[in-house]
Formats: sequence, C-alpha cells, structure tokens
Amino acid sequence: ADVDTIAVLTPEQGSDFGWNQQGVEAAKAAAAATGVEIIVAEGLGYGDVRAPMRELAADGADLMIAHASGYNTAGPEIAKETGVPVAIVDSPDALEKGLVADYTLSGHEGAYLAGRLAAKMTSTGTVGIVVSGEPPSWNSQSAGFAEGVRAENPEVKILYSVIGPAAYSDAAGGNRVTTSVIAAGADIIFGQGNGSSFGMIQAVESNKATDGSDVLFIDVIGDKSELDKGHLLASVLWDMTPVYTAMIEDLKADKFGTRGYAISLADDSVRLIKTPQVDEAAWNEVMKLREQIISGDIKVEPKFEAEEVRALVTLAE
Amino acid sequence: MSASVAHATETMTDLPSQERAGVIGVHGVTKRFPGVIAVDNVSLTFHRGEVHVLLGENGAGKSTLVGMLSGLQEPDEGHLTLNGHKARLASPSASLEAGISTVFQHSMLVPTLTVLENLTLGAPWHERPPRARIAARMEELKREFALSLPLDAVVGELSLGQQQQIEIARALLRDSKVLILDEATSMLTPQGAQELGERMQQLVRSGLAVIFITHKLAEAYRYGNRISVLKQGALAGEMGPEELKAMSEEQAVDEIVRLMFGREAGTASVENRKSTARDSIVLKVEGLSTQGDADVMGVRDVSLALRAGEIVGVAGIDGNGQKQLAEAMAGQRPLIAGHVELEGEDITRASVAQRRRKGLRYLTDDRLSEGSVSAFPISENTVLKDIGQPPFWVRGVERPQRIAQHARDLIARFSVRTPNEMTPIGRLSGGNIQKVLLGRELSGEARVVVFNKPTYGLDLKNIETSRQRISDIAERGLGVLLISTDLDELMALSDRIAVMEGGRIRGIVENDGSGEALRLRIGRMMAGEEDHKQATP
Amino acid sequence: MSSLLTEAFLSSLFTGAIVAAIPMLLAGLGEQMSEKAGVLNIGIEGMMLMGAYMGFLVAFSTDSLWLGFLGGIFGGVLTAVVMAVLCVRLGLNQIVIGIGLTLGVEGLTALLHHFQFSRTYPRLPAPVRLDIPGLTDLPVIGPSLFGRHPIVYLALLAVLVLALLYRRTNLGMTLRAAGERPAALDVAGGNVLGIRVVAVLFTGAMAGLGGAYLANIGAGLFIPFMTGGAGFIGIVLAMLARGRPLWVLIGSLIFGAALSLTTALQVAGSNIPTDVIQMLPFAAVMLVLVIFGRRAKLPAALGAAYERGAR
Amino acid sequence: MTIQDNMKPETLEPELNEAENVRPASERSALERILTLTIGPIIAAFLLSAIILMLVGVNPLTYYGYILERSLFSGLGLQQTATRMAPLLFLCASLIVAFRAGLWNLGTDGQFLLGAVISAATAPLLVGVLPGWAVLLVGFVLAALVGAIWSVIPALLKAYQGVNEIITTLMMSFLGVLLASTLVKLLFRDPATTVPQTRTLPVEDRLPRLFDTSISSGLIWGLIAVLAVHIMMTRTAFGLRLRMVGANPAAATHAGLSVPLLTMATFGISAGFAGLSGATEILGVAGNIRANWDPAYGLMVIPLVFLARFHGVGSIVLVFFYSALMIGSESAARRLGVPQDFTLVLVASLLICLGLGEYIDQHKRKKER
Ligand SMILES: Nc1ncnc2c1ncn2[C@@H]1O[C@H](COP(=O)(O)OP(=O)(O)OP(=O)(O)O)[C@@H](O)[C@H]1O
Ligand SMILES: Nc1ncnc2c1ncn2[C@@H]1O[C@H](COP(=O)(O)OP(=O)(O)OP(=O)(O)O)[C@@H](O)[C@H]1O
Ligand SMILES: [Mg+2]
Ligand SMILES: [Mg+2]
Repeated sequence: ADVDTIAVLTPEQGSDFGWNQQGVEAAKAAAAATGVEIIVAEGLGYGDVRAPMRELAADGADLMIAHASGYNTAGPEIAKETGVPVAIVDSPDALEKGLVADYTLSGHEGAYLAGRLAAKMTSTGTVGIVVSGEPPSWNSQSAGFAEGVRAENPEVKILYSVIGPAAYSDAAGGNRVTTSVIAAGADIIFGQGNGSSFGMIQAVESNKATDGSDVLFIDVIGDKSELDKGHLLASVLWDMTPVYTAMIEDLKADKFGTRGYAISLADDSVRLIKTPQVDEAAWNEVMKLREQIISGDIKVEPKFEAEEVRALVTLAE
Repeated sequence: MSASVAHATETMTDLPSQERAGVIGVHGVTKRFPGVIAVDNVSLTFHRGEVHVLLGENGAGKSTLVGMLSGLQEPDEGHLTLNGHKARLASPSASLEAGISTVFQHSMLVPTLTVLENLTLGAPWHERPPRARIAARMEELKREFALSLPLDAVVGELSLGQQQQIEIARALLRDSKVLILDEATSMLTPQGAQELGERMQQLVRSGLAVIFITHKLAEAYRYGNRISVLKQGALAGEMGPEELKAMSEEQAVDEIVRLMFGREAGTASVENRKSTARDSIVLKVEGLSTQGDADVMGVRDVSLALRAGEIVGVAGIDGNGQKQLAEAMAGQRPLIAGHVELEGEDITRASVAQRRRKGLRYLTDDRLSEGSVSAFPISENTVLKDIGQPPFWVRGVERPQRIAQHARDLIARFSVRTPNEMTPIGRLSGGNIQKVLLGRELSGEARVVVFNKPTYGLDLKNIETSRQRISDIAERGLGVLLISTDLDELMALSDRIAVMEGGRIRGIVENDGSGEALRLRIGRMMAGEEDHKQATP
Repeated sequence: MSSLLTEAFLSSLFTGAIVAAIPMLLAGLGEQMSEKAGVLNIGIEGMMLMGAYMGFLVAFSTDSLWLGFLGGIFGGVLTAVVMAVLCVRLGLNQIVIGIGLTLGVEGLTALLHHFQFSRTYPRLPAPVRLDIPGLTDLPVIGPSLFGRHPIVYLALLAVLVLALLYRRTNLGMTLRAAGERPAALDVAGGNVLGIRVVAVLFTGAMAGLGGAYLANIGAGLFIPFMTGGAGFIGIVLAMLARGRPLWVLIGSLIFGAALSLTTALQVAGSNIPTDVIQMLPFAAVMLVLVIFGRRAKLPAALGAAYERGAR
Repeated sequence: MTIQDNMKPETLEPELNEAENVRPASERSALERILTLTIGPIIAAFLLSAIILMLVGVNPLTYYGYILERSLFSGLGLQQTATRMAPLLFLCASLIVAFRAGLWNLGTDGQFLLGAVISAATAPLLVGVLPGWAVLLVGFVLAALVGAIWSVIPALLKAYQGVNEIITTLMMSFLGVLLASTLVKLLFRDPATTVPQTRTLPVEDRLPRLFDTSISSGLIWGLIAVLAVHIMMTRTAFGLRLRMVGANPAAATHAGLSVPLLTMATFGISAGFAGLSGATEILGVAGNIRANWDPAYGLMVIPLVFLARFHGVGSIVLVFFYSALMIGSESAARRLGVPQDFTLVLVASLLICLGLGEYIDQHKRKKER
C-alpha cells in the first residue's frame, strides 16, 4: 500500500524523558528512515481517544500509532470504522491483517541486567523497586529486575513499593516512598514512573543510605543522563525505532497486521545506559551476561502480573 | 412606679443651655430599600440628659434610623450632626468612636464566645484580652447599676435576659455620650424593664443622651423625657418634656396612639371575650412527655383537655417547654410517653401531615425560619403543608393555576399587603407573613388550632386584628390552644389558662375575670409554685 | 505480624509520615484560619498548586530555596487575592469560586509548565538538612524526626505560634466572631471583611508554602497537577480540628502515617494487594468522619458572605 | 452544623426571581442586563484567556478560530462534540437534583466510576444471554444502583448526624476512584488481556448510534435525563419537597416532611444519575473500563451547572459549549501545541467573569432604587 503519512498519538507531552518521548522520537526517526510524513499528536490524555483518531484519519494518516495501553480498545475500533491501520500496544492477540498490529514492549531483559548490576554494586545488601503504578510493562521490568538481583546474589533483599493513587504525576509521593525505601535500607533504587520518577531521583539525591553511602538510581525507558547529578547508575532504554520502521515497511509490503513487534537486547532496542557511576568491572560482567541472554544461554521470561512481581521480592514471613 | 416618673420629668431643668444644641442629630435623612422608603425626610435632635423615646408601628423606620446613627447604614439623603457639626458615620466603628453605643433590636452577641470575649469584641486582634481592666470596670458597673455577669460563661448558655444585660453592659463599658436601646425591654420581665428604666434615668443624670425604642406605650411615658413618633418612615409628631409632664399616662398614651395610627386604636381591642366553650372535648392530651437536651427543655407529664369553642391559654416564661408542647401536639417532636386524642381518636402515632388532615393545625412562633420558605413565592408558601394533595397537585404534578388562585383568595381574605402572589414571601413584612401563615392554617377543615405567640413582634393594629381572628375561630366552634408570654393577651382571650414551668403544667386556672388577683396567682405559678386548686373540666 | 515491626519498617513509617504530613499540615493550618473566619476555602488546592509552581520557579531562577519558599507564599497569596476579592468583598459563592480557582490554576500552571519546563525538566539541588547532633543519631526516630530541612521545624513551630495567637490575643476571638456572627463583630467595631480577607490571604500563604514544600523539598521540581488532592485533605483536617492548631498537627500526622503505612507495609513485604493498601488513608478519614464527624462543629456563618445591614 | 444553611446552593437563587417579579420595566433595559450578565463576561473571559495565550506565545485568534472550526463547523467535529455531551448531561442531572435540594454532592467522580465499572463488568457477560436492549438496561440499572449505594454513607451521616456532606462526599469520591480501579484489577479483569481492563462490549452491542453518524444515542438519554430532572424539580410535588428541604429544612419539618428521608432520596437520585453517567460512557462509547481511568468530569460539571443556575436548558447549553471546547482543544493541542489544560483556564475565567458580571448587575440594581 501507499504510505505517505503516519501519526503517533501519545497520552502526555513527548518531552518526558520517558515513554512518550521515546515513542515520539522513534516515530519521527522511523518516518525519516522510511521517507514518510509524520503527524505528532501528544498530550491526548488517558481518556477517550476516538475523537482525535477519527480526526487524524480524516486528515489523511495512513497509519496511526496509538502509543498507550489505554488506546488499545479504541484503536482497533477506529481502524475498522475508518479503514486506517492502527498499531496498538500490549495486545498480542489483537492482530488483524491490514488493520491492526500490536507492539508489546517489555524491557524485562534489560531490567534483568540492571538487577544483576544492582546486586553487584549494593553495599547495604538491599535494593528497592519503586513504581508509580502496576501496568504490565512495568511489572515485567520489576520482575526482570528482581530476577536479576536474585540470580546475582540471593542474599540481597528486594523492597518493593507502589506509590499510590494519582501517582503518575505525584512527584512528592515518589520522593516520599523512595525516602521510606531508602530509610528501610535500600541503596539502589530501580524506579519506574512518569512525573513521579523525578521525585524518586530527588529522594535518591537527598538521602544517604543507612550505611552512609550514596544512593543510586536506575531509570527505565528514557534517558535522563543529561539531568543527572551523579546519582544515576543506569537506565533500561527502549528504542522503538526498529519497531516502527518495521511496521511501516510491513504496511508498504501489505503485511501489516500479520505479526506483532517487540523490542529486545539483540537489536539494541533495549539496552542499558552506562553512567560514570557504574563500576567498570561490574559493567563488563553485565555485558557478558547480555551476550548470554542474546545467545539464549540465559532465559528471562516476561512476567506481567503484579502477583508475580510480589512473589519475587522480599516478603515478610 | 410613680417615683421613677417623677425622676424622669425632673432632670431636664438644670442643664446648661449650650447643651440644647443636641449631642447628635439627623437632618432631613431619607433611606430607601427596594420597594420601601424606610425613613422619609426625618429631622430629629437628641439631647444630653434626656431619654428620647422613639415610637412607631412595625416597619415605621425606627431601627433604620438607629442603623444610621450606629453606622450600619448611611442615609440616601440628608446628613447627621455631632455636637452641631455635620458628620458622617460610615461604619459602626466610626459611630463607636463618636461615642455612640447601641443595643440592637436583635441580639448582637456571639453565642460561642464567653461574656468577657463578647465584651472585648472589636479590639485590635494583636492585643491581649484586657481581662483585668474589664473585670475592674464590671465591678464599678456592679456597684452603680447592680449589673453582675459571669465573665467566663459562654454566652449561648445564658438566658435571653442575661444576654440582654451583657449587651447593655457592653454599651456602658464604653464611655459613651449616646446610648441607643432598640426594644431593649422586649426580653425583660416587667421587673427587669423597670430596673432598666431606672438605669436609664441614672445615666441621663450623669450627662448621657439615651435613645429608647419600645412598643410599650406605658414604658415610653414612664421612662421617657421626650417622645417622637414615626409613621411610615416620616416623623408624625413629637412630645417635648413639658408637654409630657402636663399629661397623665392615659392622656399621653391616647395621644401617642392617635399619632401612630391616626385613630383610637386601643379602644376596639378584645377585652375579656365572652366564652364560647361547648361541652364536647376536641383535644385531649394525657401524660405527655418529650426528651429534653442541653438546648431544649423536655416536657414532662402534661395533661390537658380542650373543648370545642374554647380557648385555653398557656402561660409561662419563654423557654419553659411551651414550644415543645406545641410541637409534640403537632407531631413534630417525638414523645417518650403519653398520648394525644383528637375528637376521641388516638392520634399519638399520626404524622404531622396526618394530624393536619384530621384538622389539627399549628401556627409556629417562628414565622421566618420555620413557618415559611422566604425564597419561595407566596403562592407556594400557602400550600407548603399540602404538598402533593389535590386540588393543587394531581398525581404528583403541580397545578400552578390552582395554587395561584388559592393564594390570591387567601391574600384577599386576609388582606395581605403584597404586589402579587408571586412575590417571595421573605419580602413581606412580619405582619403580612403572619397573615399568610394564619390563612394557611385556617384553610380547609380545621378542628383545633395551636397558636404559638401569634402576636409576637407585631404592632398594636396587627395585634388587634390577630386577636380578633383568634376569638372568631373559637366562636366558630374550633378548639384553640393559645401559647403566649403576654399575660394581658391570655387574660383577654382565654377561658382557662394553663401555666407551664420547667416543662410541666404547674396549674390550670379559670379565667374568672378576677384581674390582679389572678395575675398574681399565675405569676406565682410561673415562678414554679405548684397551684393546688387545679380546675379541670 | 511481629516480623513487620522491624527497624526498617518503623523507620520508613516515621520518615514517610513526617514527609507526607508537612504539606497537609501547612494547608490544614491555613484552611483552619479561613474556616474560623467563616470562609470555606475550597480554592486551597489551587493555592497550593500555584505555590508549588511559583515556589519552584523562584527557587530555580534564584538558586535559593528560601526565596523559593517566599515565592510559593507569594503564589498562594496571589491566588488567594482572587478568592478574597470575589468571595469576601463581592460575596460570590465560595464553593463554586473555589472549585473554579482550583481548575483555573491547574490549567494555568500546566500551560506554563508546558511552555517553560517540559523540554528540560530542570531540578533543584538536594535540600540541605538541619542535623541536630545527637538527636539525629537516635535509632529509628532519629533520622525521621530530626535531620530534616529547617522548613519542617518552621511548620511545627507554626502550630505553636498559631495556638498561642489564638489563645493569648484577640485574634482567635475576632476570627470566631467573624465566623459565627459577623454582624456582631461588625457592630462592635471590628472589621469583618478585613479579618476575613486576612484569613483568606493567610490560607493562601500557608497553602502556597505547603505547595512550595511539595515542589522544592518533596520533589525538587514542578510537575503539573502535583498536589493531587493535598489541599482537599487540608480542608478535611481543618473541619475535624475544631479550631485547634494542635489537632491539625495530629490529624496530618495520622494521615501522613496512613499514607506512609501503605509504603511501609509494602516495604515490609506484606502480601495484601497494593491497591487495597492504598485505600487505607482515605478509609481512615472516612472512619474518622463516621465516628467523629458529628463533632466537627462548624462556624455558624461558614460559607455565607457578609454584607452589612442586609437582611 | 449550620453550614448547610448558608452554603445551600438553593439560597443563591432568589435574585433570579427578584429580577422577574419586582423590577419595573422602566429600569435598565433588558439588553443592558444581558450585556452585563452574559455577553460582557463571556467576552471578558475570552479576552483574559487570550492574554494568557499571548503570554505563552500563541496567537489567540488562530486558537479560537481553530477551536470553532474543529468542534462546530466540521461535521466530524460536531458529531464528536455531541457524543462527548452524553455523560456530562447525566452529571448535570445529578447535580441539578442535589443542588436544588440544597446538597453539595461533590462525590460524583467516585459514583461515576463505580457505575462505569459495574456496567462494564456485567454488560459484556450478558451479551448473547439477554437481548441487546436488556443488556444495556441491566447495565444502566446496576450503574444507577451502585452509584446510589456509594452515596449511602454520606447520606446517612448527613441525614441522621448532620455531618457536612462536602467532606464526606469528597472523601468517598477519592475512595471510590481507588476502589473502581482495584475492582478492575482484582475482580472484573478480562483474562484475555495483559492490560488490567474489563471485558469489552462489542461495538454493535453498545448504545446504537444516531442515524448515520458517530453520535451515541446516549446523547438523547442524557437530554431526556436533564429535562426530566428539571421538570421534576420545578413541576412536581416530589420536586417541591426536595426544594423545600433544600431551602429551609426547619420549615420542611414543620410542614410534616421527613427531612432525613428526603435527604437520603436526594443523595440516592443524584448519585444514581452519576452512576448512569458512568454507564453511558462505557455502554455508549468506551465499551470497557481500564484500571486507573478517571476522566474527572464531576468537578468540572459543577461550575457549568452553577453558571446555568441549576436550570436544565441552561445546563444543556453550557455542556454543549464545554464539549465543543474539549473537542476543539484536543485538536488544537496537536496542531498549535497548546495543551488541553488550557480549557481549564478558559472555564475558570468564564466562571470568574460571569460572577463579576452578576455582582455588577446586582450593584447597579441596588443603586437604581
Ligand atoms: N436592610 C433592609 N433591607 C430591606 N428593607 C429594609 C431593611 N431594613 C429595613 N427595611 C425596611 O424598612 C422599613 C423600616 O424598617 P425598620 O426596621 O426601621 O422598622 P422598625 O420601625 O424598627 O420596625 P419594628 O418595630 O418592627 O422593629 C421596613 O419596611 C423594613 O422592612
Ligand atoms: N430582604 C429584603 N429585601 C427587600 N425588602 C425587604 C427585605 N426585608 C424586608 N423588606 C421590606 O420590608 C418590609 C417588611 O419589613 P418588616 O418585616 O420589618 O415589617 P414589619 O414592620 O414587621 O411589618 P408589619 O407591620 O406588617 O409587621 C416589606 O415591605 C419589604 O418590602
Ligand atoms: Mg425595629
Ligand atoms: Mg417587624
């Protein structure tokens, strides 16, 4: 089919150093790579996205990337209504030839590596996972991280805490919860949140671990290293450019909707960012582990359920 | 009593003549409110050493005038003078600074604060409460005026009489030049009123000017040195000290009535109506008790029987369970014991609406906050107690025409003064609201009517028509229970008078026309003495 | 359950309680003054948010946390001025204007944030802490109670100062009169509108400071909608505290503890689903309301505009 | 607690009647009043918002023109606007009942979401079991019930303990929002998806669309709800009872009405409509509900209903206006880079300017006499 314009729809502004920014930038990169125009519709919220989708369809988009799990009911419906192909997330079973494709993104492999790294570098023997909510993609990373820690050193305690209601923008809540987790002994925090991550980082910067050492932070999805003040240990970076590029090419080749897309360590669409805070030796070991995962020597299965995460972290007896 | 009258007319003479210019005056002041000219081009001067009485029927503009003197309102036209100089009183604090202290018609105390705090009210917020100073001043007041108040008591817990004393004390505490008392005797006992009268005389002797507003004409004559009468906002007449001194109380009262109403109002009033009681008992209450609490007194073991055509008065000092008794009869207040029978039928468990449909009506004493919904038009107010009933509602749907017609009839029958039936009832004057409520209670098949203070706050003319209506109702064969704090009213209308004290009926006496003796006997019962010669039919 | 009562559990509980309580304490103290004076200040959420925005803006552009707090106070007061003019001076409906103000500030700050910071997400440096030698080293409560930013102690001091002001000066009485019977205060020579305006502005100042705390200490940056209902909690605290600053403190600590308990329970590895744990704080407030709601005696003139001589 | 007496929404109304009944024709012309009361403030609000737009570097004319074009002057936009109105209309119905009866139901968000959750949880399961209309009916009825149930605690506390409903409904709302997402995650979750959301009601089983458009027929039901409520409150005995309780509970008791029962009824009806609102959004548009979804319409609708002075038709007009604004600004967010949050600024300016207009009008009338 002819593809001259694609659209990407995000719930928040594409400047959040996270999910939205990665989505928008990848879509732009993919558009540039495949030579198509792009319409960016950001900040649409988590509500009813049907209105903007109809409008984008009417404006001539040939593919709409609905970049939020909240859009995965509306997406296929609008695709059927307007005939414009839609890509949605987190719905592997929703494929429909020529109309609906899915890209399920899970950074669990990257998170596993981050967990291995954290377990190597903790001095208190405790690490923390702080999340603003429990969507599947975050659960899979929390689980991956916990598995990594376990695999590296079963003695390390893993504290887990969800911030709470309205938590996506609750920066102060992120700070509060992270502060509590640090007070409970964690010296490395694996944090997943939108606005709230900034609060987590603030807590990491302003609290000392219980043994007096600096606390470090592992971020996800985006790259906040330009904001870093010496506490960022790593980030599990997601690069969706390969995914979107493949989608556009499939669409051009009339194969859209016949397969799902994913990100993985293998093509660097999931990778770990290195910062000056990383211990060189530990990093080299982790990179070796990366090879093992790619080669299949180490298997990391994605786990999307919150219960599965809780089963992996340290529980009270 | 004659002693104080003598005082009253003496004080004038030895004042220096320059004082005659008046410490405060109003000159050609006019004040308008939507639809009314409350004060209409009035000029008055108030002098030191004088108790200047302002008289006038309800709505004549007395309180509005007071409002202008106390800085609550500014005149639309005309101006004020202080010591002969033109002045502006733009706020209550300006008025207080000018030395004018006011005791308002409606309580101006904060019920949740202590007496001391109420006395301090208005002081700069950053200062510490001047407890010692106020306590010392209160001591002086105690010596001079026998005013004694518990400084740390919470005002809301004191009696209305004590509260009025607080307001008077507050006015006296400020070394003021002018003291305004707007119906300050309304809540006092005759005894208290007389004390206040003497206190006023004491004050004017020390050089103050006192402005005194009352509806009781005898008080005006006894405690006043000068009387001004307002009528529909305008000055209708003035009686100077000499003129007053020359008249007897009766002559003065006649003259005032003429000025106020333009006719001899007092004469036509219902003087000891003839009993129209029949034999059949329409309402019987036995052993009725209600729950009391911190704020309201419970009623204990009240028994009463009411015959057709009979008026039974309920006397008592306000707050001794009268209102609760009325509410219990109307079905508004749950009983803890006893039962109520209407024409032989037990209605103890009947709801307010059921009782009403059976012919038991209750006219509340609280016209504004209980009797009416001020934002609703008169028409809706006339049917508030019949919501959902035909012919005004058919299967729950309103018939606006029917209601309007009904309201227009009622307005005509009870000569309610209003632009039309769509006017929000809150806009009417107190007397006219009362007429609407009366009309509401009397429409349909009434058998027994409980009146709670039906003439409270009305002027002479309205009191008179209301009493006539009550008497007519009894004549038509209805049973009437008349609750009132006004003994004269009870003695003029009732066949029998039950006296309540502390939530009980202390006794029921025949109104045998024995005048002063009966009054004394009732007075003793009101004070809590049991009457042993209970007369039951 | 005994294994829950570890040092880790307790210190995360205490730490979280204090951190969470401060903004609500400030908001509650501010709201309390408005409510005493008869103004139901529903706009407090907006005042907090404006305080958060301005607090951050000033702190960020001057590099001074203290100036930032002043900025937060300014932002709160600025919003409160609108409320004071519309609801106190002009007598418009307090609830509707309050909701309107909150919505307006949410929109405005989100808009400004979008154009100013959303590409860079600048953050403030970590706040200094006032370590109190000796005390800070106490186990469990040491690091949580002591060793916080000085503003925390100022907030606690405000409780004391307000309690003294209410008790020892005419302020408490004047406020109560304005809230109970404004006409009585007026005719006694007091200034009803004046004291109400002062109370509303004070609410703005405290809410603004609370917001600035959230942004500058709590998060280190401004995020749209970041107050997330803290102002509404402040209203509830003020209503339940019956005019006493100390009760606002107790209430905010209880609420803070409930919030923090949700974290502490998770950190301790409790197996209750987090969604259920997170309902705890609100369920706690409802429980308090069910048990004590009746005793939340509110000023008689709360919510009513005062107009001299009206009847 | 007497707070209710002062803050009763009902007490704000009398000025209206006054205007109708008492003003002689000779005073300021009707035109002048319309200018100060509506047109003036609306223009002022748009100007105020325009200044803010200019401050952030956006041309207000472009922006407003764009909004109009996108939401009203294009067929697609108008359809979207109409669809967006449906849940808001049900919320108006909810608030009109509460406000006219003197109760501040500030908890509609929680009631809305729980209504939405129950309808989303049940309707898809009933497809095929019951005929299509019955599925929808069951969904709506359950939503109304659940919404009403969520108001029982505030209602009981208010009716029998006098506890201020502002705080209780607000708290129950926070709690309801959390409970809704917990229910989705733990109880009603669609096992076939990884994302926590309920089963989806197929498009063809939702409320039918109007004619050949994408407008949901929820719009019609919403309009009916608002008008029915308006008529109930102004024309029936039951409505008068509720209004009387709202305007003066002491008088209501005196007239033999059971204030507690009527209070409970008001809460039930109001919260029930809020639940229905949630159901229209689900059964009409969304088809399912996701955990943590909260459009927070409730707080937004309060100013609208207020600006309409609790009048049914007025509310409909304002809801139309607001929906157009929402649809237009979603579009403008993308084209002009102005976040949708700007609509909040616009609504707040409107509220403030209309309030000021009313004040000026009252002031002028006072001066005139
Ligand atoms: N604030 C006001 N708004 C509207 N009308 C008012 C106001 N104050 C007074 N009035 C009206 O002005 C007129 C004069 O009232 P005022 O209170 O002065 O009478 P009064 O002589 O004190 O009567 P009363 O004996 O009943 O106390 C009345 O018709 C009253 O209704
Ligand atoms: N809130 C108000 N707004 C406008 N006008 C009012 C208001 N309150 C009272 N009035 C005016 O005041 C008059 C009634 O006042 P008030 O209740 O003092 O009368 P009153 O002296 O008790 O009369 P009556 O002699 O019939 O008992 C009405 O004519 C009305 O026009
Ligand atoms: Mg008067
Ligand atoms: Mg009167």
